[in-house]
Amino acid sequence: MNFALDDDHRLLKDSAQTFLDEQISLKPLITPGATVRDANYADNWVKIAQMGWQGLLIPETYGGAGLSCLDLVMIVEELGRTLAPSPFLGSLLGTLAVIKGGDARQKERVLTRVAAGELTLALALAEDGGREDGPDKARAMQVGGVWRITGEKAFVIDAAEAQTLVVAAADEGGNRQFFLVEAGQSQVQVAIQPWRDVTRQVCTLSLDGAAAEPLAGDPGDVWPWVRDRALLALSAENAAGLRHVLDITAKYARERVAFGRPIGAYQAIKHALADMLGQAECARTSVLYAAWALAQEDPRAPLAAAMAKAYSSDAYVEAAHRSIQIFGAIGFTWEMPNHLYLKRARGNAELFGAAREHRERVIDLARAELA
Amino acid sequence: MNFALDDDHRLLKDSAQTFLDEQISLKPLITPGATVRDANYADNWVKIAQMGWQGLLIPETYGGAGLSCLDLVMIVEELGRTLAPSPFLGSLLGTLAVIKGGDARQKERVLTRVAAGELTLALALAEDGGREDGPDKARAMQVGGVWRITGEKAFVIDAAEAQTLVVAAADEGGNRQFFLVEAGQSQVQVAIQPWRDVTRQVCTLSLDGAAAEPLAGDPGDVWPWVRDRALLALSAENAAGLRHVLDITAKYARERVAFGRPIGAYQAIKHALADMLGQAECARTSVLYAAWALAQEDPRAPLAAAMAKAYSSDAYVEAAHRSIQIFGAIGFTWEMPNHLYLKRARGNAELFGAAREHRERVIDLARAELA
Amino acid sequence: MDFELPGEDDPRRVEVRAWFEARPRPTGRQLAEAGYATPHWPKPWGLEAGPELQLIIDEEMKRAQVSAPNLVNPVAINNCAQSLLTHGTPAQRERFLMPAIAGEEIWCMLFSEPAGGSDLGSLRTIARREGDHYVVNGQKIWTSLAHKSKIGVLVARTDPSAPKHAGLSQFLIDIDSPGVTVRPIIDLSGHENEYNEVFLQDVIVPADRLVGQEGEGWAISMRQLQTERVALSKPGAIWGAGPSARELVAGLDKIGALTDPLVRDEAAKLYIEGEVLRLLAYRSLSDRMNAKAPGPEGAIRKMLAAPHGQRVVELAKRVQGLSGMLEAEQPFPPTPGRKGLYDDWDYAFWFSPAVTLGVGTQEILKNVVGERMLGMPREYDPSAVGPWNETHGGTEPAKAAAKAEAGA
Amino acid sequence: MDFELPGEDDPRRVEVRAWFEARPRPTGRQLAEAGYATPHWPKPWGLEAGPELQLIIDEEMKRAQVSAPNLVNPVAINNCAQSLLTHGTPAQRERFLMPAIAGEEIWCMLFSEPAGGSDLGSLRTIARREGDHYVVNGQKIWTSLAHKSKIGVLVARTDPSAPKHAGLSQFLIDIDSPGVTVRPIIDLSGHENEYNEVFLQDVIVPADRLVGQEGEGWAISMRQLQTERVALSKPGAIWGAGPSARELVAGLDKIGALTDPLVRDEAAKLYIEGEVLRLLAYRSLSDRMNAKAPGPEGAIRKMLAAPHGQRVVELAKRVQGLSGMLEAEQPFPPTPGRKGLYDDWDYAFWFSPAVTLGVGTQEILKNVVGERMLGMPREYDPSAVGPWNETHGGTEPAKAAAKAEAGA
Repeated sequence: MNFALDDDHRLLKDSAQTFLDEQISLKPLITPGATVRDANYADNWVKIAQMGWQGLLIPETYGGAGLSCLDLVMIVEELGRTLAPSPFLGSLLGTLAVIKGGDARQKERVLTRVAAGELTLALALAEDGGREDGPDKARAMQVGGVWRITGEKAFVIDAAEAQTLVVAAADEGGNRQFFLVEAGQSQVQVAIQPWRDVTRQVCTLSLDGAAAEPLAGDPGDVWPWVRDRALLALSAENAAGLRHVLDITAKYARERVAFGRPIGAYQAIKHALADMLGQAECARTSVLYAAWALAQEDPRAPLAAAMAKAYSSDAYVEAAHRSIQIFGAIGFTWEMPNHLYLKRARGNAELFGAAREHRERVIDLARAELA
Repeated sequence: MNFALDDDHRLLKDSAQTFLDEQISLKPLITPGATVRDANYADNWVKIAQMGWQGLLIPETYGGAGLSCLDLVMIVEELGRTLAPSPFLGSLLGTLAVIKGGDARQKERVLTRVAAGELTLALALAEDGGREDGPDKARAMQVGGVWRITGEKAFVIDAAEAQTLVVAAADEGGNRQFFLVEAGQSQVQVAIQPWRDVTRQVCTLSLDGAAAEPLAGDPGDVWPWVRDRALLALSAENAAGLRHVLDITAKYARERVAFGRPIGAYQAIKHALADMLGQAECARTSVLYAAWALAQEDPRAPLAAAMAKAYSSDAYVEAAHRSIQIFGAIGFTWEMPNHLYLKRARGNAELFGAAREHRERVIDLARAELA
Repeated sequence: MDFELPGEDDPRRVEVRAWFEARPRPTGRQLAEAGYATPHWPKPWGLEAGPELQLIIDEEMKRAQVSAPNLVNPVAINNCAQSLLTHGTPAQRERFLMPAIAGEEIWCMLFSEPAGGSDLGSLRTIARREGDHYVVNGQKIWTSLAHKSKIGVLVARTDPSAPKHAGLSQFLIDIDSPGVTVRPIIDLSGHENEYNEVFLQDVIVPADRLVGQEGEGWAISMRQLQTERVALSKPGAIWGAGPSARELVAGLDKIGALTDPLVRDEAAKLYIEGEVLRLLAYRSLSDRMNAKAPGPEGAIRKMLAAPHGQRVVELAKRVQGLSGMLEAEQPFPPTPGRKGLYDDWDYAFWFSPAVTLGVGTQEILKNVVGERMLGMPREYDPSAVGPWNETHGGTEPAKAAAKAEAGA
Repeated sequence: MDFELPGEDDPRRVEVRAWFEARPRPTGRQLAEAGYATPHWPKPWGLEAGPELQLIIDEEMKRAQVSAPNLVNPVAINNCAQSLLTHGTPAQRERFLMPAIAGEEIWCMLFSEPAGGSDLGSLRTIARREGDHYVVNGQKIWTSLAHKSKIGVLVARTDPSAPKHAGLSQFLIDIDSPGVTVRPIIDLSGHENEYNEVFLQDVIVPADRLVGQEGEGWAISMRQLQTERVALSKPGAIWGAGPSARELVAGLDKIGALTDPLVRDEAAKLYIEGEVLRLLAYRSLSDRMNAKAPGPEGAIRKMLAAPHGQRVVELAKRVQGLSGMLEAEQPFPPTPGRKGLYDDWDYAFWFSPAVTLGVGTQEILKNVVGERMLGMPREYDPSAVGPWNETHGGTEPAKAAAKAEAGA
């Protein structure tokens, strides 16, 4: 048994940290009136592509790094700490769908270009109801041997940056299937939604008979596999964001003086920070365990991923709110970064299912475990 | 509009306070190994009977004081503050049932003797399932013109002190009816249950064809009327107990020194006490409002009573637990009174429905109000 | 004991109602001259009205759809102007009171500073006496209405060598004076609310604008901050305004969310808290009616109401799911006739972190409650003794510092 | 990174298992001589075992159903005896160590005092040197196992004129000495647990029972209290023992309570916390395996585990409804093979207020976490400077005071 990170994990994390601290800044977003359009999405993505993170999980056969979920967490934690805006998550989700659902030909065609930084993907699951797990009102049907999708998708992460979209739609049988859809065609309209977290792009898709190519794999296998990894990625963002919020707040509490003492000397603040540290430790532990279980394809992995998402999103929201309370009124202004973390926390809490929905799953999975 | 207590209310409260502080002591109960049998139930009841509290709500026509629910609260608050052990509550519940359900003849026969201190009542509602609102497995049937009840009742407050029991049982139609049952007859067995709150007697009844006299009134009217007043009485105990727990804990925090300062100087303690005060204020306000609404027979009374019970029982349990935390390990020993308040709070939280059940009712009643 | 409010047939109500029926659209000046702007004040400005009459006037004004003077000019009417009754010169009363209560000159409070936060007494704005005037330099923050104001109530340090609280004085300054710059603050919702930063650079303030004596600034300001107007403060989520738990339950009911047992239970808790807070407000009103002096119960009420309000808007936001993250998306159909800034559920949610910060942080309120109502020992403030310019030497303006610290 | 424990085929495990198979009922002395009582100690008492071997020995002992020496004599083996390795004289090691780790002489800790509470350093028990011995007078409280003990580890004040922490010394006293009275404490559940008050009246302690030097008592005691044994601490509700969230969920499932959505959600929260706490325990174990010195994470774990445990037993109690108020009434059918004191759900509930008090109150733990792990300023202790007999003059023994205060 060994909880310590291996050296290559640490190396990966350190390089990501240095890169992000040097290359990516939130300055343009803490200017009042800033929107996700000011987030330098494109430039940041170019820089990140040079780091090769887009190919992290892609098998080496397709030009990727062929790394594991644990390696992924090292990168995503740093992205979550810095809130570095880029289509990394959106493209990752699309990539996961193709890794699990694509046949050799599709993988060859799509993944090699993703790994090479020539292609960005996105994954369209939810619709206006806002549930990633369906049902899909968007319909896919074959017209003269060609599949065509008509319908509206929503809350699609980073769709405006993607050239190829992986779209979940209902086939004639009403069953969810995954399709590759070229974003460039005129039957596809992408619009950015006014998502409160301006560090993250979230879009609607309008598909009006858009040409689509079904992924070969069994859709019933694709969704849970992708979901668990999406939950891991969001949880890693949560745990690292929570830790960062704690760090800036603790620093502030050590230095900010009121009534002749640093505010961290007052138990109301000191104990709140202690609680935040407890939550940070728990969140990170749950993430590392889920990452390990997924990397092992351990049967406990779905339970571990659900636990990580349920725990980390509640804790992150609470900590981000506490940090504003401890900073005081100044932390409530747009010029301070605190609100960006609160909004990331709130958004992540809703993406891929709210904490209480995952607790429902935890109970079911736990009962199976205990039985 | 006037929230202030009238002088006669204050007078009543002050006299109750003086009487209880002088006449009733918890000393025998804070000796390890003490049980409710050590609580001087009988002696205390004799003293209380001299104060005439048993006749508080009984109409003057039957020799009672004919006072209102607001007056009742003045007395019950003091009983809740001191935890003074006596069959006051049990006899009150039985009295309420007769006031609402008895015909003139029954009232004349029963209430006059209660008011005179010659008769103690109790009200048997719950069975082993532990719900006061039924259903009743105990069956009542007429045998040769005489009603006889067979079955087991449980959690009957103060039954061992009562000469006449008011028993809820199902008639041939399976509907709840209320009956007067003489405790003395051989077909009635009363046993004291090992209730954790040793300041309160809780009993089981075994009825084996016990002779019974039905109350004349419509049972459908009796139960909700009695329930709302029972909820008021329990809530008044809760609010006053909570306030007392706050007072002894605040006093301790002002005087107990650790690390060179009274522990009340530390925000962890200071703020916990502030929260307790907030809860104490809310609990008392909800009780006074419910008392006023019941005294007016205001249509909002059932909502007010449900709110008071739901709020005050959660707050009391939390405060009683906090007081042990603030007293520290010493507050965890049997020799200190803190645990008696924790146990009263826990018991009251379950009697006549847990907080969450009343919240269910609050939502239904509130929706009606708002519609 | 009686939980009902003064009735329809109350003669006082009848009289007030008649006045408003005679004047469908009264000017602020008319209201002020009738004594309806500050009924609790002495003549000629008020009616020496007791709390019950004040309440009736409030209600009748609402009924007549006349915007209440204390909402038009809150700082003057709710907090500051009355100080002139006790500390002002006859000339100051003559010059300032009527325009203030008539809403012709809006006032704002120049109290808080970036480096000060809850520790108002440590403020750094300096007013240096030069002959017949003062020269003011410094920075203020969280000034409501500064952009609409004519008059600023300024607390500044006139004696840096005195202990922090002793060296302060209060002035009434003209916001349009040279050297005064007002900059709006954008909160995390992206909205421009009514808050501003105010920069004061070599601002000339005539000596006759001093309120009371030099060194009385702290005492006067504290009294102004603690003044609690008699009013039926609504249990709205945002400092009494905005949606209440009642509206939450009604809204959840409309969208069918109450069928969810977890939402039901949470909503019921909030509904109960909301109703109790309503009763607590009634009670303090009733205490005034019984001529009880206002105590620190106001602190308890806010201590309870602020986090309650946050939970109310938070549950509404949570039931929206993903859609709740979209700007201006509302959880419920709007409540008819509710058009206030905070009646927007979405804005109220994003604004809500402020309610445990503004008007006394939650931590300070709990200190007040614990110390003044339960007799806990006061917090020890090493910076309260000795000359301010020694105890408050080196520190940087907090905002810049904070930004740096936050790595922004 | 790897979350699995040392395997069945691990050669070290094989060897240890063989030893136990050869000795089905080993005596404490046999275990001690084999080094299995204190494997992490140097020879001749231990095996200089690393954490992984310690873990294997723990597990194999459990498997062989041999009661672990550290449970038989916890104070000696988990906390105090090892101090003799560094501070003890050769004679003391010879006299005390083997009987202690063999479980032949049970030890108890005479540390806490009624008036001291969390402020251990203020303790009032005095040890006055007289020739070749000390005379001890005072009172101790919360002494586990005192009634079963032969040896008491006493912290007493040898220099009342030194500052509170500087004047303390540690002794190994015989509990059967004249003047030692042990009185059990009954907790609020009515049970007699293992806690006692110990009264010390003119107790004679030979000078050779002093551990280390006079004045080293504080440093030695702190190290003993902070020693965290390498172990897979279970996430049981009561200091790691007793029912865990897993058993809660299993129990709720058995009685059908999980069909209730509110119970489901609460149970799921607790299950997740419980699993994470389990992992945190693994992690600190793994840190030791990587030779990381034990830090204050122990404080974080307890800060999280104690209220978690209270919530676990509280939910179990709540689902019982009225029946839960009946003594010894259990919420679930008992878990087979769980017979510990705290495995009684009902007792665990009534005992649970103690878990945020004992072994460091929740407030103290949060100070430790905030100060030692996040660099917050230390609490200011005015009584830490100056001679103890001046800083700690007047106060009464707390218990009597407390009783009076509580109006009991």
